Amino acid sequence: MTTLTLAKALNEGLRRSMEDDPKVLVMGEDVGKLGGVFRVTDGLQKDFGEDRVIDTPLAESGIIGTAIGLALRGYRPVCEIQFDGFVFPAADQIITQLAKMPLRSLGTLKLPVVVRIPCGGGIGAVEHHSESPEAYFTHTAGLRVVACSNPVDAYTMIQDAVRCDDPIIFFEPKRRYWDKADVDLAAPGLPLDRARTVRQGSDVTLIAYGPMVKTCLEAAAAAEEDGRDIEVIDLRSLNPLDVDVLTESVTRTGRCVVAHEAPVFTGYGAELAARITERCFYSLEAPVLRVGGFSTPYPPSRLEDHYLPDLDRVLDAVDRTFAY
Amino acid sequence: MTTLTLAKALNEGLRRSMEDDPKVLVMGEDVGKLGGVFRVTDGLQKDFGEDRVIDTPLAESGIIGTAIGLALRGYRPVCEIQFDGFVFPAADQIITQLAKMPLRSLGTLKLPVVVRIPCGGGIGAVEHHSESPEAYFTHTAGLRVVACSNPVDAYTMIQDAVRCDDPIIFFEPKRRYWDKADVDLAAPGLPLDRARTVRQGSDVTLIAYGPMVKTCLEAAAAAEEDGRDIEVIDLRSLNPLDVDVLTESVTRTGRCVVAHEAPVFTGYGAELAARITERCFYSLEAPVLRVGGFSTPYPPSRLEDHYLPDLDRVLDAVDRTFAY
Amino acid sequence: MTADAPRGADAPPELVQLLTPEGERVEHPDYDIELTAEEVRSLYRDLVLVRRIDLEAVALQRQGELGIWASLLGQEAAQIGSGRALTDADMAFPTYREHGVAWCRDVDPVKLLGLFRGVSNGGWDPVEHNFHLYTIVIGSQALHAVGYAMGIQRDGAEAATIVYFGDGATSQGDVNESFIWASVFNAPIVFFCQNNQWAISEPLEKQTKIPLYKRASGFGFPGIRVDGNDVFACLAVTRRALQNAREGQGPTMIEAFTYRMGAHTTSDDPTRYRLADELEAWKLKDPIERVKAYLFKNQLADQEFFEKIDAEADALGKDVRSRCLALPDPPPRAIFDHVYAGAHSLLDEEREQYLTYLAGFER
Amino acid sequence: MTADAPRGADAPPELVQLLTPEGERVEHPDYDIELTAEEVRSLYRDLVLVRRIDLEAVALQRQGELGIWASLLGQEAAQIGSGRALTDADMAFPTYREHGVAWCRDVDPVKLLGLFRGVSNGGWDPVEHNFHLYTIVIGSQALHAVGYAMGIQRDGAEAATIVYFGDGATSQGDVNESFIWASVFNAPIVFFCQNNQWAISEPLEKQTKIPLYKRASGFGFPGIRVDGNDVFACLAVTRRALQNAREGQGPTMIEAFTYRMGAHTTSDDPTRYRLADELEAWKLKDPIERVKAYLFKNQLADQEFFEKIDAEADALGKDVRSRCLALPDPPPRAIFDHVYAGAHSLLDEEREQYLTYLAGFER
Ligand SMILES: Cc1ncc(C[n+]2csc(CCOP(=O)(O)OP(=O)(O)O)c2C)c(N)n1
Ligand SMILES: Cc1ncc(C[n+]2csc(CCOP(=O)(O)OP(=O)(O)O)c2C)c(N)n1
Ligand SMILES: [Mg+2]
Ligand SMILES: [Mg+2]
Repeated sequence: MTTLTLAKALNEGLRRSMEDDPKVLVMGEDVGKLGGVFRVTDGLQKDFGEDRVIDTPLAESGIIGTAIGLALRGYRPVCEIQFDGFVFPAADQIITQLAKMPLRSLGTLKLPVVVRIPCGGGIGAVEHHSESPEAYFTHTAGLRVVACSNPVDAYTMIQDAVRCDDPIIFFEPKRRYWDKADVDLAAPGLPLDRARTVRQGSDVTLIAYGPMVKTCLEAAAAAEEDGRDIEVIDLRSLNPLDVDVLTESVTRTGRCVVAHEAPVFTGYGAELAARITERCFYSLEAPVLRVGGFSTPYPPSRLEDHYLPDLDRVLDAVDRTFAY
Repeated sequence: MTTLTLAKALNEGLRRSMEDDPKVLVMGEDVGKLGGVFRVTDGLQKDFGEDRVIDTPLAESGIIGTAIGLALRGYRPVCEIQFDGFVFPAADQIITQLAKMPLRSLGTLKLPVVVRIPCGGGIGAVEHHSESPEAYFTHTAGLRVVACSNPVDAYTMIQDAVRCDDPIIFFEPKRRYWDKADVDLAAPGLPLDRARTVRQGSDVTLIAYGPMVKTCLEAAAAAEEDGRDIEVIDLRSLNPLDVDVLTESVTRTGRCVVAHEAPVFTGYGAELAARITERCFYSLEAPVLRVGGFSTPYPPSRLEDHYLPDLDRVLDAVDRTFAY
Repeated sequence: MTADAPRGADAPPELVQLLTPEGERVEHPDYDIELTAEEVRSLYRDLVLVRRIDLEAVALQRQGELGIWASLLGQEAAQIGSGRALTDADMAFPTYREHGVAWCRDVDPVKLLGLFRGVSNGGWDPVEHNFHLYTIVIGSQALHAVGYAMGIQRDGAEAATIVYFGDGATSQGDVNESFIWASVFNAPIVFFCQNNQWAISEPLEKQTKIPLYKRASGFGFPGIRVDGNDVFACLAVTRRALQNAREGQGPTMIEAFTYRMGAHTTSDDPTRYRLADELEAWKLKDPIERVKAYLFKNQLADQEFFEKIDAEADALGKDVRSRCLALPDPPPRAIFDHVYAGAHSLLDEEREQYLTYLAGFER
Repeated sequence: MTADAPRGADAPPELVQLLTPEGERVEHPDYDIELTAEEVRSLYRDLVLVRRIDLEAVALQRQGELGIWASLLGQEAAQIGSGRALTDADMAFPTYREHGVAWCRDVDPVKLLGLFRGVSNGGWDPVEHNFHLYTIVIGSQALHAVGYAMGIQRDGAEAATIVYFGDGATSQGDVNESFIWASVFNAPIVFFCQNNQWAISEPLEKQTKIPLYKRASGFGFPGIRVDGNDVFACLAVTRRALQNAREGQGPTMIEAFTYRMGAHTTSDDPTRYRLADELEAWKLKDPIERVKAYLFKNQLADQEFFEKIDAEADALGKDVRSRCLALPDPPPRAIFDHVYAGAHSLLDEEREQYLTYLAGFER
């Protein structure tokens, strides 16, 4: 067991991936000498050289586009997008090329590209540094989309993502980078596409992923004091979705709240609500309620505590499901 | 009354907008002499000159980026994206700039930019020419998103869009461009953000927009023969959503099916299902069911009839809501 | 700094040319090339055969057998010249009009037709042919090509990459980013721009004020303009650029100055935006006629040879046609296959549901 | 074609310079300028005051009053020189470090601080100041600026546009597309690139192999490299380029060769990636010291003047500080306001729900 921050767990996972497979590359802005603005790639260039840890020109389309080319040549690039809000210049390469090329080739080509995106708010940053763009990618067929929430998962999920033959968007919860946990570096993780019930409960199912998992666990702990028994599920994989775990839980609890930082409107929570309702229609005592960002751009940081769903807003939604 | 195709109705609407306001510009690839690949801008350059109808270099980011600049200088650009699949190089300009600049300026700046996107499949085209990217934009706060389904709406909606001070993504149903209708060129339209009930019914509510409205009307007509009375709603505006019309209808019918061409997973239909369920929980006899594209890239054209929801698939979903 | 794009008959001065439109061999101080009679005849054959495939495809489209077709008419020399400069180890990234390059890479023409017929979005194995899939989103393959070239570098391989794009594509951010990447990483790549003077209805002036080959200078690598209707010059210039790339001298941009003789695609109507006499002027510079004239004049081929090639072309056309018509539609399940390399619960469920639904109709 | 980016002490030969680091006035055949003593003193004052604002902002960040700050230290001459070249009718598009240009456009410095404090994502009225909002997505404002310049053209106005971006930004597709648009439409725009040698931790070689000002030649318009630490040269070169633009001569790219003396932002730690002696070499080229030396040597200002300016700077610093601390947090409803110009049912509902929810806590 080693105590690691989430950022360091990713760093260790990447290091291990690079040791295991000489085809694994790391690329992005400032990932080399600086080790990335969050130090997730710290020390990798020193140990694996500039050919494997590549400081790129400042252009996200270029990062993903050349990563695709490297993958076509047999490499396994792990790309860093410096902040969530800067993934959009790469949207075309991700959506029209990365996601669609395997099918276009009738399976001849594999594109094992990992796109790492530090995501979410809560760090007092300026515009474009606090966004949650997951729904743009979960709606893009051909991509897998995952989100880690804690150091233990971060360590195995990044390695599993690198090993996976499909392109993956890998969301990292920015404000949790410095959270610590004991990580067993030898223990295998849960398969990449599986959700985890992080807290058992019988009254209501709370679904989250990435940075909101911790908030939901805190909410559940607070609710316990009021005698409410909340089950919390950490999705881990957003596409594909481990829907069976959700169905089982909601069938049991009859109530469900989903929480994310992204705007609620057409957000990922809409899919959860719609799908769970299809599956658990007769078990639901209340509609699946969603807690999330507003239908506004992410606000300036002095207002972000209002925008980010907190314990109170999550519990307010839980309460509302009991009002039905 | 004049009989117009949908494409021609848009053309007439644009012409009128340009006549009414000298600040209105049209810009895009091949919009000038050629009149656009679908001839929606036919004849406009001849009549309004090259300064107002601008054939641009081949770069979508450039089109939207310069349109933003023109709007900042007081112009009202109407941009054409040649095909749905080519909007992604402009994703960054649309999502991080066009959508967010008004708020960033605390309302000092208005960005009356219209982004016209011919969308959807069914025309036997090659890759990237048949997509339905609406969910990417409905999830982007700061944008308005509308979709016309017929010549009458096309004519007024495009004019309303040009007059609107907010940026608008304007979806045009490609395979309906040649549909004809009688258009009263003097009649005002329904406000841009309002849905229209295009067929009254009492058994189930069918919600669609753009190209699927016609399919749904056909489905409703076919169902009538089987004695099933389907209400069909044409959303027209996807963001904002005219949710009251939907709530009223579903409260009455107790059943709802939503249909679109885009993949179901995290698609716009998820929002409809989630929101309607929140509003109409006690009235629903069955979960809101979704009919749409699969979680795959748009297939090669010889398979598109399988991918596109047709009358049978819509009615199959209707039947399934009655199985609850 | 005015537009320098004579779309008419006059060749701009800086053009590398080895064979005049009249079939005269000319010398060039930097780019000379020795070609045996056999090699020239072989190039001629390539040119004729790819034109024939193209004609057949246009006809098939007219008859409703293809959804659309992007004709290479007029661009045969640019494609065969550059395509024949490639070694087996080199990798090519096409746009969507590179049927001539595909021919050089031994891709079955019927596979190209399949894409335009709508039976697949790709169709051939890019690894088998070292010829990537057609890319329809203008310019995006330029970055793939540079990334691939960076992979070649890392492998220490003796190979280069070539990427094809049009004059219109030079306006895309991706193409310009690919110039930056190539220059910064000194990647073994050749940017082969077929300047066919038009991007659908837009003439070159809508993309640039100066000759396109000069773009390269802004990024720190050489740009060359070659007569794109001269197969010898295209071969010579591309061969040299590829060799430079393989030897670690970094990227080159080649602007093949040519002309799109047909419509943009079969859906397009060029009479709406361009004058017939432009076309007439370019007809005099036909890429095939000049090789034929050269072979004739120098008695490197006789009537019998030309007839043989024509017969071969006819046979090829027939073969392509019949195999195109025989192309089966893919089964519905093909929608779902190969979207992911591994299992994917959502897709697997959708596949099963849809196939069950379909089976319901058969009952 | 090797990297030509002497980040050390030696000025590259092609640099336009009018004032040496030692404060000597030098002649330049193309870019001379006459400046009265009053004008020079005024430029000096600008330089000192913006540096003082910047220092205060860094201090405020250290004390937790700003979330982050992007310091302009070392780039004062590039910004004041170019900023003072603008007429009121000209329009400027900044990135996020153009505090000196903002100063020239009469934007209250506290508004800049507000953005970095997190009270708004903008803060000033771009129309009032003809100074657009800061743009954080690297390079995207270059296209806005060109579009704006196309608007000026259509208005037939006597004005130009200037857009600011860094060396790193030159790699973005958008910036290159903006070069194309500007060239094709002959837009009245000046591209002002502050090459401060670094894009966070990445040295210039990661963005280009050749001097950046040469990029312009690939797009068909002139590029000029100016000593970015020489306020006279920056003023002269920018003034000329703006005038050319206003007169219909199209775009110019100016590369202001300068140095980021501080960290990328207050969150950055440059000791991880660059050597201290590079910084030392550049300290000798300080943009303020050379103007001071010039004023002194030529007896255009005395000790009293310098003291007066320093006192003014201190007062300004204090004022900025106290007004920054007094900046109120926006009310929660500001999240919803101005997202749309018109009514928006969804947003209106969310606003109401949230305000009701909040009110619940007050009960
Ligand atoms: C990103 C993108 N935008 C628009 C299109 C539509 N389109 C297809 S071909 C074409 C013109 C291409 O011109 P050019 O690059 O000169 O190539 P050519 O067709 O002349 O070979 C356009 C605009 C596209 N395929 N991709
Ligand atoms: C599209 C985008 N990608 C990444 C970033 C993160 N980022 C902020 S500043 C910066 C470096 C900018 O360098 P340069 O253009 O030279 O400007 P400078 O900061 O030196 O003034 C980066 C990578 C960003 N803001 N936008
Ligand atoms: Mg072309
Ligand atoms: Mg810089």
